[in-house]
Amino acid sequence: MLDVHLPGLDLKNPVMPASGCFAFGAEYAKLYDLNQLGAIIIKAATLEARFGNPTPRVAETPGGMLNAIGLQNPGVDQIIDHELPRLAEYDTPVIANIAGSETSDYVRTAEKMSKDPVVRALELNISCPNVKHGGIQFGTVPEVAAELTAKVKAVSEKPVYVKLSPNVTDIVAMAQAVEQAGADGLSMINTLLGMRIDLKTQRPVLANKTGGLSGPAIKPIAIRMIYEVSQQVKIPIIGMGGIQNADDVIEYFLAGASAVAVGTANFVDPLVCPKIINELPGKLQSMGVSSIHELVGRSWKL
Amino acid sequence: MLDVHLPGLDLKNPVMPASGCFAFGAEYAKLYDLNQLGAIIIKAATLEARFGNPTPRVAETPGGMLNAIGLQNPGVDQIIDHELPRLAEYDTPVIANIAGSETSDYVRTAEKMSKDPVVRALELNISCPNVKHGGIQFGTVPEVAAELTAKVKAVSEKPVYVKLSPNVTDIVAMAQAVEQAGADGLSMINTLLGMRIDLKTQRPVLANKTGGLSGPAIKPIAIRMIYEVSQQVKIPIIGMGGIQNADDVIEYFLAGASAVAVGTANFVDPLVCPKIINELPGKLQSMGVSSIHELVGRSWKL
Amino acid sequence: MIQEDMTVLSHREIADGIFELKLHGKIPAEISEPGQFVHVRVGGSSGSAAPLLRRPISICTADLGHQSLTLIYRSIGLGTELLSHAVEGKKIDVFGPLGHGFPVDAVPEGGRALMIGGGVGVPPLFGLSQMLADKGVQVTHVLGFRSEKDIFYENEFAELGETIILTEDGTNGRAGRVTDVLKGIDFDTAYACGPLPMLKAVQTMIGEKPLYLSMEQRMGCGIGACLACVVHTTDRDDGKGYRRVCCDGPVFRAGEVELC
Amino acid sequence: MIQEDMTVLSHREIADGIFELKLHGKIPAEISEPGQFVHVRVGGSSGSAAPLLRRPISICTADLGHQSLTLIYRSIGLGTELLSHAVEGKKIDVFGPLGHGFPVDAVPEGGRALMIGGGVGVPPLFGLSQMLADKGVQVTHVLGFRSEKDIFYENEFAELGETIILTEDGTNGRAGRVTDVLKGIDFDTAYACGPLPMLKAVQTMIGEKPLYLSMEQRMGCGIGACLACVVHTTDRDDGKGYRRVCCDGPVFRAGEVELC
Ligand SMILES: Cc1cc2nc3c(=O)[nH]c(=O)nc-3n(C[C@H](O)[C@H](O)[C@H](O)COP(=O)(O)OP(=O)(O)OC[C@H]3O[C@@H](n4cnc5c(N)ncnc54)[C@H](O)[C@@H]3O)c2cc1C
Ligand SMILES: Cc1cc2nc3c(=O)[nH]c(=O)nc-3n(C[C@H](O)[C@H](O)[C@H](O)COP(=O)(O)OP(=O)(O)OC[C@H]3O[C@@H](n4cnc5c(N)ncnc54)[C@H](O)[C@@H]3O)c2cc1C
Ligand SMILES: Cc1cc2nc3c(=O)[nH]c(=O)nc-3n(C[C@H](O)[C@H](O)[C@H](O)COP(=O)(O)O)c2cc1C
Ligand SMILES: Cc1cc2nc3c(=O)[nH]c(=O)nc-3n(C[C@H](O)[C@H](O)[C@H](O)COP(=O)(O)O)c2cc1C
Ligand code: FES
Ligand code: FES
Repeated sequence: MLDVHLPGLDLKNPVMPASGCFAFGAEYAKLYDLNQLGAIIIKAATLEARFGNPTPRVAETPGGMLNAIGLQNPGVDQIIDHELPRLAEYDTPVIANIAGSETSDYVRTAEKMSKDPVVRALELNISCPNVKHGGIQFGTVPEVAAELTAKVKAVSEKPVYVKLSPNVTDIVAMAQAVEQAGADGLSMINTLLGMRIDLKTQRPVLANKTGGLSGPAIKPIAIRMIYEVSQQVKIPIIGMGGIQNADDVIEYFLAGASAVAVGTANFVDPLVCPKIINELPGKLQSMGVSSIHELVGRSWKL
Repeated sequence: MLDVHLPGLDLKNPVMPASGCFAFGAEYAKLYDLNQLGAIIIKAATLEARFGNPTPRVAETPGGMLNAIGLQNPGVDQIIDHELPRLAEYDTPVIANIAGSETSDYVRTAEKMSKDPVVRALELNISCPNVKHGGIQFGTVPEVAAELTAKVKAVSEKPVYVKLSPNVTDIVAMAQAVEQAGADGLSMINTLLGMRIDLKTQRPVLANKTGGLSGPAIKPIAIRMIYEVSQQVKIPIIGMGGIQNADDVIEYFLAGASAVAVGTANFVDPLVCPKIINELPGKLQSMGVSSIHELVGRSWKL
Repeated sequence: MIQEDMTVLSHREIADGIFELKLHGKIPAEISEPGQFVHVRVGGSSGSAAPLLRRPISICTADLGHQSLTLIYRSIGLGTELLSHAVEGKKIDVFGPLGHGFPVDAVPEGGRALMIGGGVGVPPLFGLSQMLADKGVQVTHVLGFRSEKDIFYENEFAELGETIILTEDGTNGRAGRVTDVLKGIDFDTAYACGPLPMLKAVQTMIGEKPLYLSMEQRMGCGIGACLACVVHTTDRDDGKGYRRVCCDGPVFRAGEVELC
Repeated sequence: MIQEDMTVLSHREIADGIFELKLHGKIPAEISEPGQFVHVRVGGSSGSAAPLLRRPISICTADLGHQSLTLIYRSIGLGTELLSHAVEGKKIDVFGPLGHGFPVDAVPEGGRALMIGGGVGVPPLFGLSQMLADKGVQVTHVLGFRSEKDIFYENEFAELGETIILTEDGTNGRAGRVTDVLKGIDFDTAYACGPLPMLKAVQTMIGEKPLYLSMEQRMGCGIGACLACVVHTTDRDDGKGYRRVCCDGPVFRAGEVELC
């Protein structure tokens, strides 16, 4: 009923923690069995270790939060040596999110990561708004995104899902460009660029000044973008942005997503992923749906 | 303490209802004296009367709402004949929001509207996401926006504030383009394009499918955009997006706004505008600020 | 039309998921007609962002002497579910009274009025019926519910006049819909409130006689400023071509606006 | 580490804007050290969107027998203000215990411990002091507050050992800051919790002797997954180069991480 089958990913259910909101699983593994999850999208990996941005790195906003972690991670080699072996113990597929400042960083990171047997797919993060060089550019110009996608596809031994930035005028053009460049799927959406100013200090709350807006506040934007893109591309979409419960998951499927990721909600309720997975069958039953796959894009197919 | 002076607008305070959220003032005039307001931005006027979109036209979202009114209005002539005379009774300046499908519509509407003595400034709505033709295009391509601005400036007898759409990759480029084309000021931001799907009908809640997202949810995006733009242009900015109280107003000033508009919050609390205006002096006093103008852009000037 | 924090006098579940909420404050004194509504903000504790918008609920009855009014609502979604947790003594942010209600004078002296209600469209008819009965009008009520468990105020209505209860599943009263029983009833003026399909069917059946309908639409402001709640007029030559349910309505004379 | 809806046993204002909240549930049984914290979700009624994130609050004391714990917090912003309205019997969504607390064994048998607290940094030191006093350690407390109205638990601390109260404005106890009185005090191990400038000053004054500091950082997850709460290690050769306040801390041995 809940199983979904996407390039490289045979998932027992379509719910996975979003990149950067679950690290490499070790912390949440203390709270529940990670085998319950459809998949795990791990924290962005870069070629070299990065410390990221100074703190404060998070700020709350109405119905959402801003983050400017800045791609902190131990580097691809450390991740392969120290984090992935632990995840090999689970029968939950791992999707590796990869990021970089230069095309060559992305390509080398993708190459290494895609060779690891634990990794079933790559999520190409062309959209992280919190890094100074590269990053954002890759995510806002269709040609640049397409070129990067093609180069990563050329070296990757696993399917590549391109994670799109919502901070663009024309999301459909971005999606079509990376589809034509060979992307196997899309992840939508990354965070929206935002800011909060502290009235006491009179300066931005985040040390990095701007940060990425996530959480329920952005859900209508994500739904709209997936609704638009899913009608114009043939590759599947992993939907994300503000998902908090099973109803939200169904809304994403109706819009056109074929799987979903849950980010910020993990911080609000650490057990949210298994809770959603447990709620879904009942919801589908009450809708008279025998497989969640039937719901994909129904809002525009009907 | 609260007075602000912008092109065409000498305001006793910087708080005004946002376009489309206050119609032409008659309804809220039953609740309080409109003379309390800094200014009034009236509902978008088009050359001909429009009925707008079918209903439902609004939907609630976490921390925000979607609307797809679709520029319903009686047309510029009716507004000049039947709505503006009533507003002439107040000593509160009127800003006329104008919209259109073609450049020629905008130009003729602007010309007529700017001649009315009650109108002190025009707000050029190049960003309404809810009209099928024109509209959105004007708001997302810098050259197109600049051309429209120049043509409207050529006929307008009053200063022109260009209202920017947040649905763009590069808001600074948009702002600079219209500044160079002669805009006297900017209004930021209009709504973000969003969607909500009804789980019962499995279709978009809005008859128009997509709508404009407003309310507290979008405040961090507006603040970020104003922070960025105010550092790159010399013309003043009327800030808006999710303002609910005096603290929000101060946050907008710190980001770089020189005045603010309150939209959605009028629906939540019909008395919100006078409440904010009454709260502001105390807030400024506690910050040791003698004129609100001192706060403009402090978050990046400090 | 004022906005105030009203105090909860009592709150109880009177049918399955249907609540009767009595509130105390200054708004009752402002009410001019039965069928007006209030716009309620729920869960609006300081800084809370959701639900953002107010919820329109019809005024069921108002008691000027006690400065109180009664609302009857179904807990059906985010806002009404939150509202259902309100406890006695708590304050609730209410804006009203809003809109135009049922014209009480549309029934001739000593005449007969027919009230047709469906589900949570029934509450405003109770206040209307009270006022009509008070002025000596003979009232008949035809009230449709889905099932026995959804019925409320049966006795209260019966005290005012003849009351025909229908349930769709036949678990109480007659089985069927309100339109099944209208044929035989004699009246001068009819008033209806309920789901759109019911209003349409009633309008078709009533034909020539005066009929007033209370409409629903998704709302923003509730006072006529945002144009969220418009309906087309049937008269294509009407100057405006539309009406706002929140302030021109929610009650319209049958035929004034399109039912869709 | 569990997430549960704890029941409010009692809730009272014990100083100006400072509240003592006793909660009942299963979390107390999981506590391993004083100085751990809980992550509290406030105003989280169904579907409510704000405040979205949880708020970290130190555990002041825990009572295993009564399955209860005590929090002391200052109402200072959106979340804590909402929390201050919680009433007896109400449920509150709590996640914890989280992080590593103060090492109780860092004081030698029969030794002397010095506790230095500032403002709402004082609460976790009370639980720590109770445990130390229980094992026969001689405890001294140096507690700084802004003004007389901000002082709480003065008597409770005095019952455990010598207690020096300071206020910045001299309205109670000695006028001045905690660092003004540290010179003369003899101790084996010191523990500190309070604002960053205080921690820095204390670290400088204490010098060589063992000192443990409890840090604050803005948090996302509270369990080590989001990397919101990192601090640099002082040791540039440290393998990771950073610590997470939420799970590696909040208590660190002085010198382990940068105070900035
Ligand atoms: C003039 C008027 C009078 C009404 N009187 C009553 C009454 O006396 N008793 C009663 O039970 N209900 C009444 N309703 C319907 C009531 O407003 C909705 O049931 C309620 O708004 C649902 O809110 P929710 O948050 O529980 O549902 P949700 O579905 O979560 O609401 C989401 C949004 O849709 C709007 N919405 C949902 N359903 C309706 C609806 N039917 N009409 C208008 N807006 C809707 C909500 O206001 C909200 O903005 C009336 C509606 C109108 C327009
Ligand atoms: C480990 C730890 C233990 C703490 N123990 C206590 C305690 O025992 N008593 C007490 O009164 N306070 C304590 N604090 C501080 C407390 O977390 C903040 O006062 C509280 O989060 C403020 O929330 P707010 O919504 O009222 O303020 P707002 O300013 O509205 O909060 C906005 C956001 O900033 C965060 N934030 C604001 N101030 C702080 C802060 N000082 N530290 C971390 N995050 C902050 C909030 O959590 C929230 O995400 C502790 C903080 C940490 C990190
Ligand atoms: C703290 C935090 C860290 C994140 N780190 C990453 C990251 O490393 N790579 C990435 O592609 N997205 C990252 N994201 C974005 C999320 O994966 C997700 O796309 C976004 O938050 C929207 O989903 P949500 O609203 O459910 O959080 C991060 C988000 C948050 C809140
Ligand atoms: C119901 C509604 C109608 C609106 N109509 C217009 C309009 O006619 N012209 C315009 O420029 N903006 C219009 N807007 C956008 C607002 O003026 C404002 O830019 C936006 O809502 C953000 O502010 P807020 O979050 O305070 O609502 C409308 C917004 C709403 C909610
Ligand atoms: S709800 Fe705004 S005009 Fe009716
Ligand atoms: S708060 Fe998430 S790692 Fe510490």
